[in-house]
Order: sequence, then C-alpha cells, then structure tokens
Amino acid sequence: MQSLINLWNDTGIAHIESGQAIMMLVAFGMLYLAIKKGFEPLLLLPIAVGTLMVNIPGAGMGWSAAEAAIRSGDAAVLAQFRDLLGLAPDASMQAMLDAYHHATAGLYKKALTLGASLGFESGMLYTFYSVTIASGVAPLLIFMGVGAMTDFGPLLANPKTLLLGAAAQFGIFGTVFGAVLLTDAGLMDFTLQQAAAVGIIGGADGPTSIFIASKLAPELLGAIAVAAYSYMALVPLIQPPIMKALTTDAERKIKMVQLREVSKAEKIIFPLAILVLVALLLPSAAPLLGMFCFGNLMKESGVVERLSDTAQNALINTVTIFLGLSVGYKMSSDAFLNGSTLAIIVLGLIAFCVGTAAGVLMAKLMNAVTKDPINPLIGSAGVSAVPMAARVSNKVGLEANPQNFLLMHAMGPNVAGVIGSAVAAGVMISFFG
Amino acid sequence: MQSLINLWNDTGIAHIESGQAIMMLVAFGMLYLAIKKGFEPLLLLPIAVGTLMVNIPGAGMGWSAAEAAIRSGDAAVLAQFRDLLGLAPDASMQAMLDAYHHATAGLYKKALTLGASLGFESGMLYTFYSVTIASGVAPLLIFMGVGAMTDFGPLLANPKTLLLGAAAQFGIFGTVFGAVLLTDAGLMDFTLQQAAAVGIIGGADGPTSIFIASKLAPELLGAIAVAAYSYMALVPLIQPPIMKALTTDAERKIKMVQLREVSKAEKIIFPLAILVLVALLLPSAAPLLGMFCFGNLMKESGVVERLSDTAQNALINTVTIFLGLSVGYKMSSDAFLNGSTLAIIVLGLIAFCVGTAAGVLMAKLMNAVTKDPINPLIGSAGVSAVPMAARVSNKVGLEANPQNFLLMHAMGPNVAGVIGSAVAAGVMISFFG
Amino acid sequence: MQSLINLWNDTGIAHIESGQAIMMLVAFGMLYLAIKKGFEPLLLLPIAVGTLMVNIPGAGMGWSAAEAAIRSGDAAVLAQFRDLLGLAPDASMQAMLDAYHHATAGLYKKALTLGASLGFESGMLYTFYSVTIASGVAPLLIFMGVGAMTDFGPLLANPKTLLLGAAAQFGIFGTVFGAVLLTDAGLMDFTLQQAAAVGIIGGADGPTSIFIASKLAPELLGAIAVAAYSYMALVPLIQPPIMKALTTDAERKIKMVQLREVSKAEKIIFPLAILVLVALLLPSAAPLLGMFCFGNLMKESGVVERLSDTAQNALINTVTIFLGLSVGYKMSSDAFLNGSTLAIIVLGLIAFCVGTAAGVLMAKLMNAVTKDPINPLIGSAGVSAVPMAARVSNKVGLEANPQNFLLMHAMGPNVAGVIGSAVAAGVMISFFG
Amino acid sequence: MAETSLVSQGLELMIFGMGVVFVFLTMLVFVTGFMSTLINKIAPEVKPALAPAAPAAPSAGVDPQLLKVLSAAVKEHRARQK
Amino acid sequence: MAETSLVSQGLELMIFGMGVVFVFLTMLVFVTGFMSTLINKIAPEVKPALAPAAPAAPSAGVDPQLLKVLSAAVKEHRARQK
Amino acid sequence: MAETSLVSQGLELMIFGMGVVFVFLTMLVFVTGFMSTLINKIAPEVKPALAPAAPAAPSAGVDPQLLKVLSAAVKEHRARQK
Ligand code: NA
Ligand code: NA
Ligand code: NA
Repeated sequence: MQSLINLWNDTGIAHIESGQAIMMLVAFGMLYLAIKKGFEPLLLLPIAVGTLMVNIPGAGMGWSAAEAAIRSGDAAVLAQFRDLLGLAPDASMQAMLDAYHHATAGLYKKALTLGASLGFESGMLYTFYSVTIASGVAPLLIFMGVGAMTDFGPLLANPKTLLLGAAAQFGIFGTVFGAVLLTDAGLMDFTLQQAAAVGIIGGADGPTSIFIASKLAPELLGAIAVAAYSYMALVPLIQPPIMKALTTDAERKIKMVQLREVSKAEKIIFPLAILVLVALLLPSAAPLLGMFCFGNLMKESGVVERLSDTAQNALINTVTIFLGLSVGYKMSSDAFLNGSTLAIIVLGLIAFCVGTAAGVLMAKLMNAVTKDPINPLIGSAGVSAVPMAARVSNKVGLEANPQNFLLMHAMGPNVAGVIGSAVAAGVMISFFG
Repeated sequence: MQSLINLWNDTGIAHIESGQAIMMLVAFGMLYLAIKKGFEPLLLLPIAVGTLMVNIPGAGMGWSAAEAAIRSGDAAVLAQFRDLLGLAPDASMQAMLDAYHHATAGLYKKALTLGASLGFESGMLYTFYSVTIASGVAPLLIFMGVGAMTDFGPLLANPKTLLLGAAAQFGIFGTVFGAVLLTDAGLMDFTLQQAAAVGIIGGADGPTSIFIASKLAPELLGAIAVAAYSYMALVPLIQPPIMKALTTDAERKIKMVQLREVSKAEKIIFPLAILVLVALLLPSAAPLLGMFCFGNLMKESGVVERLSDTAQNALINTVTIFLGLSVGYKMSSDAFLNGSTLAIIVLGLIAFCVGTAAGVLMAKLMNAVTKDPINPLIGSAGVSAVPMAARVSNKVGLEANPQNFLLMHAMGPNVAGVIGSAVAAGVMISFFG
Repeated sequence: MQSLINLWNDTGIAHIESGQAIMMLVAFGMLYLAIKKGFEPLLLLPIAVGTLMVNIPGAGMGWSAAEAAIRSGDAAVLAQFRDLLGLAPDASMQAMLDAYHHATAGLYKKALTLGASLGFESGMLYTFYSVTIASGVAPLLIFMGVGAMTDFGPLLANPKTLLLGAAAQFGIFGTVFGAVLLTDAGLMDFTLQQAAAVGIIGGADGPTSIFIASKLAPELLGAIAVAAYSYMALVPLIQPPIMKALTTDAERKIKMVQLREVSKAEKIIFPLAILVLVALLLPSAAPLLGMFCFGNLMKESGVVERLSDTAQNALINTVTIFLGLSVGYKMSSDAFLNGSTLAIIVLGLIAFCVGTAAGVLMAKLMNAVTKDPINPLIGSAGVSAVPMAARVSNKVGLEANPQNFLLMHAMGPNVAGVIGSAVAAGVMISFFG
Repeated sequence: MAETSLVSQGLELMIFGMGVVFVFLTMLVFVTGFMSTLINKIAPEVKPALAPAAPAAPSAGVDPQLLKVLSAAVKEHRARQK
Repeated sequence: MAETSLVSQGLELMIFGMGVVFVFLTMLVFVTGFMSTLINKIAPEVKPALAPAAPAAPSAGVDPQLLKVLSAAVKEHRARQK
Repeated sequence: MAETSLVSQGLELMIFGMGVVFVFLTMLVFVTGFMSTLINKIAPEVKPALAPAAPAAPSAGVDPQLLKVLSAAVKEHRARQK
C-alpha cells in the first residue's frame, strides 16, 4: 500500500506550486514566440523546453545530488547535511536548501560530494548546466562556430566602422551605471556584479551574455538569457523609431562609397591581429575572442574546411541544444518570478535602446569629421545582433531612398559590435576578477 | 630480463580464462547476427566490439582505477584498499574485488578516488560507461533523436490506438510478475528490481531498457540490452504466429477507415500535451518522455531544422557508438555467463510474446466496442520496435488480403508503444525511487 | 583607483615574458606552415592557435584551478597550498608551482580539489587537455575515425607487405636506443620513458605519438606532437634522397604483379583477426588497435553506414579541433623552450630517416628472397604517414619508369605501418606499465 | 514470508504499472481528441489549392536554374571531399 | 556610504569599460589599416582575368560532366537517407 | 652504473620492441593468408557479370529521373542554408 501512496506523492498534481504553473505558462509563451513569431527559435525553443522540464514538480530534473538528498527528507541524510552546512539540529529543509545554495565554492562542492556518496543522483538539467555553462565551455564553442560563420570582409574594407561597434557598447555600460543609480535610489536592488551582468544584455549577443552572467550573477542567468535573445529578435521593432528620431531625412539618404574588395591574406591575418591585441591589452577577453578568432581563422584559411564545417554545423548545433536546455535549468520559479526579472526586462530594453542611439550618434559624429560620407543608419548595427541589425539599417535606409543599399556597409559595424561586446565582457571579467 | 617476463605476463595467452574465450565467441555470434543477418546492427555491432574488448585478458579496458589498483597486486596498494573496504589483512584479491563491486555508493566512490590518487587509470570502456550510461545521459539523447525522427501523424489521426500501446505493456508487467513467481517457486533468483529490469525488455525499446537496467539492475545490463535488441530484430519471426493464432481470417481481412490528414498545429501541440500530462501525472517519466517530446517538437516546429537534423544524425550516431561500446563493458564473462542470462533470454522472449498477444487481444476488444472497424493485426505493433512491428502488421495483413495496407494504421499503436513503455519505465522509477 | 591598477596589471604588456613572445612567434611559424605550405593543417592550425592562447600572459587559459590559486598570490590561499605540498612557510610561488607540477598523482589531485574548493577555475585549454588527452580518449577516437577511412584491400592482396610495416618501426626503436646512447654520452638528458616517447615520432603517426607521449612523458608532448606532424608533412622531402641512395636504378624500375581483387568477407574478417591477435599477444595494444579495427569494421561491414559516416566526419573533426587546441596547452614557453625540444627535433628527423631506410632495406631483402618481385621503393611507405608516404613511393617510382604505378602496391605497407606503430606503442605501454 | 512479500510486491507493481499506463494513455486519448477538435475548430488549416510548389522546369535543354543547382551540388561535393 | 561607493564603482566601471572598448577598437582600426596597406603593397592579390571558373556546359543535351555531378548528388543523397 | 643500466634497458626495449613487432606482423601475415585462402575456398565471391550499375540516362532532354535528383539536391541545398 505504501507504494501506492508513493505513487500518488510522486504525481505532479499533488505537489505543483503556483510558481511552477506560472513558469510553465512562461515556457509556453516562449514556445509561442519561438515557433509562431520566429523569435530566435534556435535558443528559445530549447530554453522553453528546459523551463518546462525544470518546473515539473517532483521530477527533480534541475536538482543536484545534494539538493536531491536534502529534498529526500530522510532524517539520517538531513542530519549529515545539517552538520556539513553548520546548521542547528532543528533547521528546516528550506533553511538547508538556502544554506546550500549560498554556500562558498568549497562547501558547495563538499555538499555535492556528500549527496553523491549517499547514492543520490543529479538531475539531467543540472548535469547539462554543469558541463556546458558552469564550465564556461558552451558559450566559447558557440563563439567558435559563430566565428566560422562570420565574414570580416565589409569591416576590413572600412575599418573605421569598428568605432561604431565601440560606441554601441555604451548600451552595456550606461545600463550598468543606470542600474547602480536606481539601486542607489532604492528602486532596484542589484549588486555591482549583477548590474554588470544585466548590462551585458545591451551587447545584443547571446553567448556573451550567458558567459558573463554565469560568472558574475548565475542566479540571474535565466532571465538575462531570455531577455537577451528576446530583444535580439525584437531589433526590427526596437531600433527603427530610435534611428529615425536621431537622424534627419537627408542623413538617412546619404550614399556611401562602394566597399573595396578585400584580399584573402587580409582576412586571414585579421583574426590573428585581434588575438595579438587581446594578448597585449586585455588577456581577460582571450577565451571569448580567442575562440571567435579561431573559428574565423579556420574558415578564412581555407585549409581546414572539414573542421570549419563541423564547427559551423554539427558542433554548434549540439552545443546549442545543450546550452538551451541548460539555460532552462536557471528558469525555476524562485529564480525567475521575482522583482529582478522585471528589472532585467526593463533594463535590457533600455540597454538596447541606448546602444542603438549611441551607435547612431557616433556615426553622425564620424560623418561630420571624416572625408567619406557615413550614413548614420549603419551606426545602429553596432549593437551586433548579427545580421538582424544590419538588415534593419538597410531597411530603414531603403525607406528613405529606395536606391540606397546599406546592407554591406552595415555588416562592418555589425561584426564590430560582436568584437566590442566581447571586449566589454573581458573588461568585466578583469574588473571583478 | 624482468621486462621480458613482464611482456610474457602481459600477453593474453598467459591469462585467458575460458569465460573470456566464450565471451569472445558470443561477440562473434553477435557480429554474425549484426552483419550477416542484419539484426539491429547499429547497436549490436558496437556492443559486440565492446564485448571483445572487455574480454581481452589483461587489457583492463573495463577496469575502473580502483579495479586496476587492486588487480595490480602491489602489496602497499592492496593494504590501503583492504583498509578502505574494511577487510581482514589476509583478504584475497578476489574478496577485495567482490567487496568493491558490492560497496555502497559512498564507499565505491572513495575506492575510485583512492585508485586514481595512486596513479591508476580507468580503462576506456569503463570511462565510456560512466559518462554515457551510468550518468543516464546516452539513452536520453537517443530518445531525443528518436523523437526527432518520429511522426505522430498516424497516431493523431486515430488516437484510440494509444490504448493498443498501453495494452502491449502487459508484456512488461506480466513478465515482472512471472519472474517473481518463478523466483518464489525457486526456479529463478531475481530481486524485484531485477525482475522489473528484465520485464522492461517487453517494452521492445532499446534505450528504455538500458535506462531502466542501469538504474535498477546494472549487473544485468549487458544481457538485458542484448536480449532487447535481439528480440527487436526477431519481431518478424516472433510475432506472426501469435498474431495468427489469436485472430480469425475474417478479422485479419478487416479494412480500416482511411486516416484523416493531421494539421501541423496538432503535431506541434501533441508533444507538449504529453509533457504536460507527464508533469501532472508521472514526473518520474519526465527525463525519458521529456527528451522524446523535445526531439519531436524540434522536428515538428519546423523552426529549428538545423538542431533537429543534428539530433537525428551526428548526435544520435555519436551517442550510439559510445552506448554500444559501453554496453559491451557489461558483457564481462562473470556478469554474462551465469544463470541470470539464460533466465533473461527466456523471460525476454516471453515478454515479447505476451506484449504481442496483449496488443492483439486489446485490438479485438476495441473492435468489438468501437464504431470504426479495427484490424486486430495492428495491435501487435503496440509493443513498439518501431517500425519493424508495424511492418509485420502490414505484412500479415497483406497475406490475408493483398489489397489491405495496414502500415499507416499500425504506425499509430507503434509509436504509442514507445510512449507506453516510457510511462512504464516512469512507474518503475517511481516505484523503487 | 585600485581597479584601474588591476586593469593595467591585467594587460598582457605589463607581464609578457620573452619566452611567451618567442612562443607566439613559434605559433605564427606553425600557422605559416599550415596555411601557406599546407603542412598537416588539420592539426597544426589548432595547435598553433592553442599555442597562441596558452602564451597570452595573464589569461591563464592553461592554468588548472590549482595553478590559478597559487598564482593568485593571495596569502591565505598560498598558506593552504604550502601546507598541502609540504613546503616551508617561506617557499616562493615558483617553488610551489614546481612542487605542484611534480607532485604524485594523489597530491596533484588534492591540489586541484583544493584550488577548485577555494573558488578558482581551470582555464579552457587545461580543461580541454584533461578531457581529451590526459584521459587518452581523443587519440583513440581519432584512431577510430582513421580506421573508418582505411582500406585494407591492397594489404590483403599482398599480406607480405606487412613485414615492410614491421621493419619501418626500427625508426622508433633505433631512435630510442640512440637517445639512450646520447644520454649515456652526456650529450642529451632523457629518461628511458622520455626516449621512448621521442622515438615514437618515428611511427609517423600523430595520434599514436600523442597517446604515448601523454602516458610516458607528458612534459614533452607539445614538442613531440609538433615534430611528428611536421615531419609527416615533410615526408616528400625527407624520403626520396634516402630511397634513391639505397636502391639501384634497376631496382627502382621493378614492376610488381597486379594486385588481386579482395572480397568483402576478407575485409570484414581482417580487422577482427587483428583484434584476436591483439587479445592473444599484446593486450596493451588493445585500446589503439581496438578502436582502429572497430572503425574499420564499421566501414567494411556496410551495415552501419550512418555510424561510419559520423566517425569519419563530425566526430573525428570535433575531436581534432579539441585535440589540436589541447596540444597547444603543452606549448608553454617553459615546456617548449629548452634543450629537449631541440633534441626532439633532431631525433625525430633521425627516426623518420631510419624508419624509411629500414623499410627500403627490408623490401630489398624480401625481393631477394621471395618469388614475386618487390620494388624496394614501396618499403619506405612502411613508416605510415598515410597516404603521403605511398604517394612518395609512387612518385619516385615514376621518375625511374614513367609506366610503373606503385601507388596501390605502396598502400599495403603504408597501412601496415599504422598497425606496426600501434603495436610498438603497445610494447611500450607494456614495458613501462 | 519474505517470498510471499516478493510475490505480493510483484503483483502490486503489475497492477499499479498497468493501471498507470492505462490511465496515462487513456487521458492522452482524451486530451489529444480534445486538442484536435479545438485546433480544427479555431484554426482550421487552410489547404493551399495545390499550386505547383515550384514552377516546372522548361521541358527541354539545360536551363540556367538547373545549372545553378548543379554547380551548388558540385561545390558541396567538392567541399566534402577535401 | 556603501551606496555612494556602489555608485562610484559603477561610474568607474562605466568609464573604464568604455575607455578600454574604445582604446581596443581604435587600435584595431589602426592595426587593420596598417596591415591592409602592408599586404596590398608587398603581396597585392593578382586578380585572375575573370576566366570562367569552369567552362560553360555545352548548350544542349545532358553532357557527361552533368551526369557525373548528378550521380555524385544522387549518391550523396542516398548515403544520407540510409 | 646507472648509465650502463639505462643503455642496457634501452637495448632491451629495442630488441623486445622490434621482436614483438615482427612476431605480431608475421603472425598477421600467416593469419591473413590463411583467412583469405579459407574464405576464397568456402565462400568465393560471385562476381556479377559487370551489369551497368545504373542504366545510362536517356541521351537527350531532361528526364524525370534527373529532375528528381535535382529537386533532391535543391532541397538539401536549401535545408543547409537555413
Ligand atoms: Na555587441
Ligand atoms: Na514499447
Ligand atoms: Na607507423
């Protein structure tokens, strides 16, 4: 009879909490956006499924061996954990979970070892998260694949546009400062690390956001990743009003000089030049930019096509599947359903807007200073969100002048924005390292 | 001169045991079946090679660091292990190995750590097994890939056939009960966990069998996996006599109503509906069914084709290679050459037969009750073994009536059988959890 | 202000050492050879990028958690490490690093655990190295892929050529003995293990070299891998002079009997025959030859084409990327910029030359003894370096007689050389095991 | 005693197991039926009037479209062989 | 006090961050420009006189080249379907 | 003394190494020869009478087979580009 009770206790209905139900609705919302609206489905669909899974009551797919042990409720097990965590003998299960989640690295690992040695197993999503995100490997491999898909040609033809990619990073740092000010004013409640992790959304670059969030504020990773990918999908809605508000019709009609052709040698040496600059100036950006340049070098060298092909296909696809599910691990109701998420959604949007504006204004400044005309509309592409932002520049440009194709011109700042936000990420790692 | 003796002691001839020789013959038998007879070669070929490797005397490809340390025979090393395992100072090497293999999770891990810290290395097959099967990850990834290859269309067009997939699971549970009765009668010697792991063979689903066996009875995993895949390959021989014995010629001639077309929206929502039901009713089935539905959603959503393609090809193939070799790890002579294996072979066959019969009888019952005619031959497809069982239904149907194509009708119960055995697996995990 | 100082201290310029700068030049040299000269780019390009990354000052991409902790300079952290490593309280950071790098396996692992428990993270390249090379898995998977690409047809048509593959291994063992003699003469300074690892370069087989070096002399792995791949690329320059010096024009003109066709059954059974021989004679070669034969069996059986395809493409490419980067981990300045590297370069070249000569001389001997004529030029292909060495045989043959195509005849000894060096590797593992 | 217990546990597992399997799949039958009805009511799939997905290639000669496809195939094939 | 410190730290991060980003990318502008100039001076890419990469297929009929390509495509396609 | 020992160990490794390599590969020569003889005796491969593997495509026009192949190639190509 006991097993019948076990079985009932094992059903989800017996245990579902409102938070979990809400998170399931959030997951369905993401699925709707991914499938029906085409919002970055490659990430949002796995994230949504991961969110569904982690919120199945009692399934424990997001539990570590330690959490599974504590939640088992077994008196002997609990006693050992109370000892390890230094809690009073009457500490509640929730108190133990809290102590475990906020333990130092050493204690956290001891708890994991204890749980495993008592025969408990970590859930699938926890395992995926540990291997892909906590280790930092998955974002790096995605960066490698993206590097192998990136063409630096337009950027090399007009290297000045790197500055547009620099300016747009003000979306990141301005937002960090804004979050700090709002916290100071008592309107939000972020540490500096958290503010930095939120600001990186303005980099409009998914893997960079996940990489930084996993290092500086893993407790916010779910919301940050979802916000980053959602806003990247919303670039065609977010950017045009800002672009139009900051430019005159005449500016939007500016025709740019045709881009020169770029030689193979330049394309091969460019990623190496970035690597050398990283080595000399900002070693903390070495993992992200190193893998990015490695991917690009594999592509441009032309001598390792089979590796480049795998990096762009089987490997990046595999990593994307696991990365998405793993982000889902951070979408538990207690991590997501709180004020921070709301603040992240607001600040993330602000970051995108500020970045867009900074890019456009920088382009206007450069247009005023340099010889060759620069259409300010390509400035917005500096936020990255490759290639969506460049397409937006092109589209808004065509509205002003149906003969003016800005796509190629905008691809320069667009890929510059990827470099720019990786540099910004390096600064953060170095700042908090 | 010592090294010459080393070398001779290192040759296999000096050490081969009859058990290992027999297991090599078993491996060659599997290779013959895989290559010449086409028995599920994707799994049986790697399993056979793994079996060969693990039985190479002295190669230690299936040894953990702890086993390698103990087998090293070094006095100082043995002393430390005797201490750890709590054995008398005169305990034999075999006694130490036995104590190690039957140690609790905590002690087992301490032994591994001790072996590694003394500089011993785990063999390749042990490593593969730990990463792919002991972690539970490989069967889940295969389920994801299978999900991405599955078309629920025929099932959605005739959802009643889900009941056929339910009935066929009696092959699982009937066999469990049979094994328990035979143990009670003293004819076999299984624990309830072992009986459950053996019964799951009746699910006719390889990854599910491996997943459950690795959790409930890892010591039987090798025999269970081989039996499961072998009988799946033998479906065209096992099922027809049973199907014919249980049906009249008139029944076998029954024509079924043409299946309606199923819309894309239904196909997208169906895997989500399963997931929600899992969340509400049977969270312990969440890993298996979750990954299955995730794979299917990737396919049907149509927005992540590159992920779906990788899940169906590079990823599932890679996992299959490692899974097969890892099953081989469990095909050591002492694990395989004993009475249990014989019992597993007999019970596995019974499970298949019972499942087939249950499916056919359920179809007859439904035919008697429902409006639309149901050809009982599609009931046997409820055991899964996709798509072989459905083809068998079709073939036997054509023998009775050369104009009657049952293939599509049988695909419904066929994929229902996959869901059914995953649910059965969830029940077992919950029952023993 | 402190963070500004942090940032400056974090730049590479502030820290670069001449060794690191030189290693970067070495990396650029490798890139030049890989991209411009086509020297084994699949490996040398990733190795070069790994070399660049590991030598970025301050980036710590090759640091383990323990090394990162020690280099942090934090007094409390250092105290704990001094305790663990048994050093005096005034031991310098360098002394601690040295003690850590030369610690026993057990102590080394404890140091890693301590570093991780203090919240330090291992660098990306260290992680890749641990997972791919230190575990021994990557070379094995590459061997599997190579097996799946290998056609044993020419070898089966003329199995005597196996002896050429045997003779060429004298390049390995002769070099080992030479290195020992030179050490005895005080000209070099190798242990026997190191000499063996250097000698294996003469096997002209990259994965075998890495596999053996990782087991016998990981401190030399970087130089050994680079030397092995470089000389494999240089085969067209190294071999012809030796081949011409050791043969007469008449010998080079020898026409060989057309190879018979080989049946599918022979091709299927051959890898199994190797496996059985390995099991009986040399279990220590089981991992390398086992995976090689497994790959070949997947290909020749024809029943698991999707697995064979993945082994030859997505899987081997992925492993190659990580293997290359991981070799880079061993290309730090202190590991590479020393006398050993120079000695390795010299001895590696000698090994190639000796192997080539031994192969040619063996072919001359066989030609004198056997009935069917053997062109001595195919003997040089016994060093492996598939298929470059066979092409060299063909080319030199065509110079002597424009009608004499030796390519297929040379493919026999060429793949025999792969088996031969794997056997040699097995001997070494057994010798030092 | 222990053996009786084993048998009764086995019986329990069988009954619960088949019970849950049937409950689960029966509910799935209803959920699926309900879902399909709902979907076909609120969002019936509009069948396209079977327009030729791609205009048929001109009936003779090797047209440019064809050449493009071929060159793509060739390129891919070459890329693979490298 | 603590809050002031947070604000000042945030300001510092912003200034340093944007500073480093601009310094890095500005240096990259110069390095890139320098590199391109250098490359185009010492090793200008020789443009092939736009020779047709592959001779155009004969205008009518299915030529052997075409058949080869097709069979390759078919083979690949089949290999994939297995 | 230690050095002598190193040299003698090196010699030992060389002799054993070459010995095992030759023994192994020589045995493989015999095993292979034996296997081939056996196979060709008990199960000689029946050579098909060199029938054209695939019937040659009709000599003119774009036949349906061709179109099928092309559409497969196109589909694949498109799938890849997504
Ligand atoms: Na960006
Ligand atoms: Na089933
Ligand atoms: Na070799």
